[in-house]
Amino acid sequence: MSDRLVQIYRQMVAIRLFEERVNDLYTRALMPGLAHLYIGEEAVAVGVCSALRRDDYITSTHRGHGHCLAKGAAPDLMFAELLGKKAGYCKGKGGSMHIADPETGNLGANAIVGGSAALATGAAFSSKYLGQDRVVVCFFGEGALGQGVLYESMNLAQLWKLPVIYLCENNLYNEYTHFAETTAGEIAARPAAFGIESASVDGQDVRAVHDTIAPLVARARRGDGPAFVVAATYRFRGHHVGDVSRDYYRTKQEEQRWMSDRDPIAILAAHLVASGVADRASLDGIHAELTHQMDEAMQWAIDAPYPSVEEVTEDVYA
Amino acid sequence: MSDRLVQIYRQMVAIRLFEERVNDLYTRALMPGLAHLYIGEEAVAVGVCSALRRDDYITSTHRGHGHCLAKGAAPDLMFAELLGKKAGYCKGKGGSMHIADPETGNLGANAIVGGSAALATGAAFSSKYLGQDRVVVCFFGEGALGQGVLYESMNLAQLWKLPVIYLCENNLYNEYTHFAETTAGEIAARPAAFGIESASVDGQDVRAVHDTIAPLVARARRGDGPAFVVAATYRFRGHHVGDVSRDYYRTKQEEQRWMSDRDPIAILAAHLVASGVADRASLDGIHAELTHQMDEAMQWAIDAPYPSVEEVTEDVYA
Amino acid sequence: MAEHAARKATAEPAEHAERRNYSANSAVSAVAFPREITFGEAVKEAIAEEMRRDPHVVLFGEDVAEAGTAFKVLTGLVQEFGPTRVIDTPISEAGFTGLGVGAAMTGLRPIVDIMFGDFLTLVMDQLANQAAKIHYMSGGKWRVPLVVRATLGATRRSAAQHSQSLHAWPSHIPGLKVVVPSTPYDAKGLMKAAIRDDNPVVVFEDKMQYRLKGPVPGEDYVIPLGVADVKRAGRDITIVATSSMVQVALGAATLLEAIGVDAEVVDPRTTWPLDERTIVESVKKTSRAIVMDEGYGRYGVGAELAAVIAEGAFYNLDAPVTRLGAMHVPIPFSPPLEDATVPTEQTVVETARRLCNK
Amino acid sequence: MAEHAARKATAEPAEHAERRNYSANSAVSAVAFPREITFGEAVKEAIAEEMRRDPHVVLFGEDVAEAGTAFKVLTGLVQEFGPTRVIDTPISEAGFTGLGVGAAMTGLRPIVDIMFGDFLTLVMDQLANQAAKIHYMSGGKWRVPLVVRATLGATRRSAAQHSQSLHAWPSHIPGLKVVVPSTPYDAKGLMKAAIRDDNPVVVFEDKMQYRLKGPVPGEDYVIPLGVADVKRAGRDITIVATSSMVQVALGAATLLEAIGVDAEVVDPRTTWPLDERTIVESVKKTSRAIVMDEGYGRYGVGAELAAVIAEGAFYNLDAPVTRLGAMHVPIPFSPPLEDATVPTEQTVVETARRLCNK
Ligand SMILES: Cc1ncc(C[n+]2csc(CCOP(=O)(O)OP(=O)(O)O)c2C)c(N)n1
Ligand SMILES: Cc1ncc(C[n+]2csc(CCOP(=O)(O)OP(=O)(O)O)c2C)c(N)n1
Ligand SMILES: [Mg+2]
Ligand SMILES: [Mg+2]
Repeated sequence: MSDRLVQIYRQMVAIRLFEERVNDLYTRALMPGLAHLYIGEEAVAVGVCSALRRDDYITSTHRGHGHCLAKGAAPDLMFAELLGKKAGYCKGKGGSMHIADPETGNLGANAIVGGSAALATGAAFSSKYLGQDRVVVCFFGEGALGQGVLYESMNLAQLWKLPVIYLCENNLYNEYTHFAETTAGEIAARPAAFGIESASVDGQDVRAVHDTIAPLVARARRGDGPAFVVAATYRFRGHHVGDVSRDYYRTKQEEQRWMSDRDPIAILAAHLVASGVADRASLDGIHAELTHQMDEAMQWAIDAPYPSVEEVTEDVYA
Repeated sequence: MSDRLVQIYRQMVAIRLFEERVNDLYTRALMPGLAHLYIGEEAVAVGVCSALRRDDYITSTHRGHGHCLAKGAAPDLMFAELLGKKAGYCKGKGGSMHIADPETGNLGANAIVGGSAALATGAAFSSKYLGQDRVVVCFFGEGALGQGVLYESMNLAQLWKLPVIYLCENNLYNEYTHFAETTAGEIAARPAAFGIESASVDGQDVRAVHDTIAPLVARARRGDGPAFVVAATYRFRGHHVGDVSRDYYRTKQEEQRWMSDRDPIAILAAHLVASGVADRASLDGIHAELTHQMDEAMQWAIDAPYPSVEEVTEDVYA
Repeated sequence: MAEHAARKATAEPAEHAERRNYSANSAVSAVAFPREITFGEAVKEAIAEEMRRDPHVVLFGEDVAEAGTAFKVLTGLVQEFGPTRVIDTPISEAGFTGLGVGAAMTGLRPIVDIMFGDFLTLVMDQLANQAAKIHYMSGGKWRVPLVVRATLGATRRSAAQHSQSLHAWPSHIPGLKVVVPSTPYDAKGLMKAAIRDDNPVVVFEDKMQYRLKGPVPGEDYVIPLGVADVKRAGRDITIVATSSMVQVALGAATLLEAIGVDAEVVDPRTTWPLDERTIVESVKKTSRAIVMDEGYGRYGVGAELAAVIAEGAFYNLDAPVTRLGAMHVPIPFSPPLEDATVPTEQTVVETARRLCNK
Repeated sequence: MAEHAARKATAEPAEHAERRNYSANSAVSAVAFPREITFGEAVKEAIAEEMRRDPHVVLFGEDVAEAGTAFKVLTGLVQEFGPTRVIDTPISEAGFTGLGVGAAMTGLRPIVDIMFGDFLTLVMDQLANQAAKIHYMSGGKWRVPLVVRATLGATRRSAAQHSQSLHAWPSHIPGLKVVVPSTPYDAKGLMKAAIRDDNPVVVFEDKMQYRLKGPVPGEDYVIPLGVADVKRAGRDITIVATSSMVQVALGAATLLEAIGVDAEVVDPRTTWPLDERTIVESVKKTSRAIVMDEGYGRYGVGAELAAVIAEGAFYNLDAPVTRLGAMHVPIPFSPPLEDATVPTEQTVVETARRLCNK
């Protein structure tokens, strides 16, 4: 258990360090386009994936780096993809919003909000049809509650008792609009309307996330059907790396409160120390070690070559 | 009150007689294409529209003749449209599934299941924006619960407190499939998930329908927002006029039970007689009178001319 | 582009199919394949044979099981393969199409049934943004062996929302393949190819042709996607026709023969991949071309075929390529109006006469 | 059709816009309208002026109010017109587009904002089956004065689901009008025409051109839909270009001048209605044509323009019409790959040389 918690800690720190470097790459104009950072939400992806098997599936979103890393993606190949390099997970064709990796059961990040709801449900259909006991976790932000296909998918999943878990990351904002302006009623009532088991959890407490999701994963694996989890969280940075002046949609105080009181990494660190599982020094050691690894991974990606232009016409058809 | 009930009775009988003639037109090969009869469901449309003003709006469905007549459409112009005649409501361009009539607030029948959910919500938006106190009723079958746009629309209606009532006619079947095979959870829980006021009613009892909808219409008119009503009903005939052998999806006994015990016209007739509002003779008189009117309306439509071919290119753009 | 048209079909599908039947399948010798079945039966045979071959093939859509689809084309499949492989869905086109995409990525070969092609409007995100792009976006790591069945064609008196031929939309999107069979023989062979293909394939069936009869071999055969078929050889003019328009073109060719015009009828069979070579070679030979497609010609299949010919056979054309397609109006309900929107044998004959100065 | 291409733009919008700027607006004399504003400002001005003129004009979409859209194009509107007329919506494209259709039927003139044109995949039912057909299906009784704003264009490093140019889809559907402005001047005049139009109009803005500057008169003006604009007069070859490709065509025309090729650049400005006459007349004069559109040429805008020219100017063409469009692949993320998918000044120059044998 304690080892697992340290491992979980490592993963959260790894995601944090990865994303900080993504931001650097942007500000240093080394990264093409934009990226949506997961900083502040690490406990959700790590807590959820810590309850999954490597052969379980996930679908991810435009804010997907954390999901992919938590499911086992390699940072160097991730950096390479974000830079559009040939060595990247998608040969540079997908970029930040489309990391996909069959090896780790990653069906792919999706740049269409709600775009993976039906896909995830279909993967769950396969798992059941093929008599596998794989579970699928469909990550999405609360903004995806606006997409009708989510309700069509939940209805199908419940009717056919499919092993899929809809994981709603409520970080309070759809881009620059507060979710209260876009969401009528109670979020948890929506899956309930389809008879789907649902739960809410503090998305900043990785242990709570794990403990909430684990039994639902086991339940789905048993064949008892889908579930829905709302994780209350917050993105510490902008909607994307270019969203720097945010005063018009949220206050500095609000951001400060979350960062000082609700940082998922700090929260777990405090627990590890308090419970004597680790001391500050060992945690600092983890940071130093991972910092070194991430810097190397990033540099490797920076030095990696672009795909050759001929590749543009490859992979259109299988 | 009693006069209104007799008026309501007349409307239900009129719809029944209209639809029986539509079926004749089909079997006599006088009507192009197919039509979806409302026979058995008359109490829903009539009960609902009896609580509306002429300038209130409705949106209708592929099974829309009853809605249109109940909102005030003229049978002769309806027949003409069903036969593709120039004198029809849509100059013959729409046919059975697209009757529309600004005069009676009919925004149009829609052949896309769920296709009017967002449109109706938009009409409610106009009513509120323009400071009118018009209410919109969006009729749809329970099959439309499968369409995601319905949930997107309900969310918008509740967020913006729009005067729209979603009227779900649960006649137990989506075409040839029982709704239990297509609908997870409780229907009423779906609007509730968006915080929308909802009610269920016996769709065969026109007085119950009226009494359920009237306060919700008043509430919407006051500006207190949308509502959702599920009316339990049954189509006595096939999904469309060509659906004659139905044994593979529902039993003759089931049909018989509904027709003998739950005929909305017989139920109101019994009440009118029992309460002394009318006697059998006067009701028979109504039948005779309306039969004559419907026969004349139908014959007029049969004799009416088709549009001239040049009209095919008119009305594409306003 | 020419937009006038007279009667293509009667309101009654059965009779209609009979009428088309007589000029059907001139391409395949009736001697070679004595057995005649309908277009609908051919589609069902293809699906049934592939479901027997491969347990990963599943079918779902609205009323596909007991009802055998709204057009009663797949009756009997649920009895043979059971409700775990032939599945009735809610009326959730986007949801179950997307479900098909996810299932296709993870080991199955789903066939998704979209009752009317008009409802593709509801699944374009699942088709164009998801199915079509997943293989490419993932750098070739994920595959989407999905078949989407849909219908096209007017003159059924179903009005504007149930009569469209929208195959131009998916044809516009790289990553998708699009099949438009015109005979029972092609319908079967192309459907089998679509099911075995590792890419998302949209198959459009003309709902007015389900009762069209034609010779179909009993033994297993597959027609590769991207190979056009010369349905009738001729010297004077090339008529490139798709789906529902092929039988009309063949009927017109017979009428043209009478007035000494020898028309070649080329059926691309798939709009993507598109067999440009066969089409262009034919026009290089005849030096005149009509393209016929029941969709709107504007920004449609007719436009693509005309552009391909005008560029590829530029130095051989003796007259402008003429497009015949649905009139550019929403399909009206009223029979005399609806009939005016679809090209007919007469339209083709008049156009061909003009192009050949006969 | 030609599918090779080199660099169209840098990854950085601002600089990119500067670069395009220098060859901008050759059509309108800078003397006549001394004032220069950006494409984005022109769009905002058009909307603001129409909202002042007509209280029935309302605007809604995702992040359109305080955020002024994701591209920050409409900043300030909510301050002037308030949250009852400039409304942030949930991420429900189908829902709020359909809501716009219903509102348009009942007395308003809604402008619906679709952040990325790629998301039109989600609203095609509301657009093609509802908005486009309601006037016709109702026999002319209901009208849908709706404007849908969407974006098009690649090279923004946004990958396959945020880089498409899908204007061919609505252009294919009768009942819709489609606007593709290429300059600040056109963007303003066409947007005002779209808002005043009693039909559903889809306006596509090139997201890479928002910072493009050009002369725009302060006074009220409207550019009728369906009138092409000759952006540059020339004798030797006609380049029909739309939206983002117009500036590329003008840049190429300047380069061609150096090698003695005098190119005429025709901008249809709307794909429907389509000003065939101006296009065909130009080609009749020059006898050579290139059509450029950033969408996929296959079954796309390029196909329609090529077909129209090949038919209308058949007896005047000295060479086949050549289509230049997006390479027929999902748009890749990697810069060197993405840049290869879009036509550039160099592509045009090479193509023009070939066609003119220079
Ligand atoms: C269908 C669709 N509409 C709009 C967008 C543009 N968009 C990208 S992210 C985003 C906000 C998503 O909010 P949420 O789902 O809460 O995820 P978060 O960014 O908060 O993690 C929007 C509107 C999109 N990508 N897809
Ligand atoms: C989006 C869409 N999908 C499928 C259809 C085909 N269809 C027409 S009616 C119908 C069943 C509708 O059932 P329900 O909504 O319960 O209405 P009912 O016919 O029972 O009155 C179907 C599937 C359609 N018209 N639109
Ligand atoms: Mg969010
Ligand atoms: Mg029903």
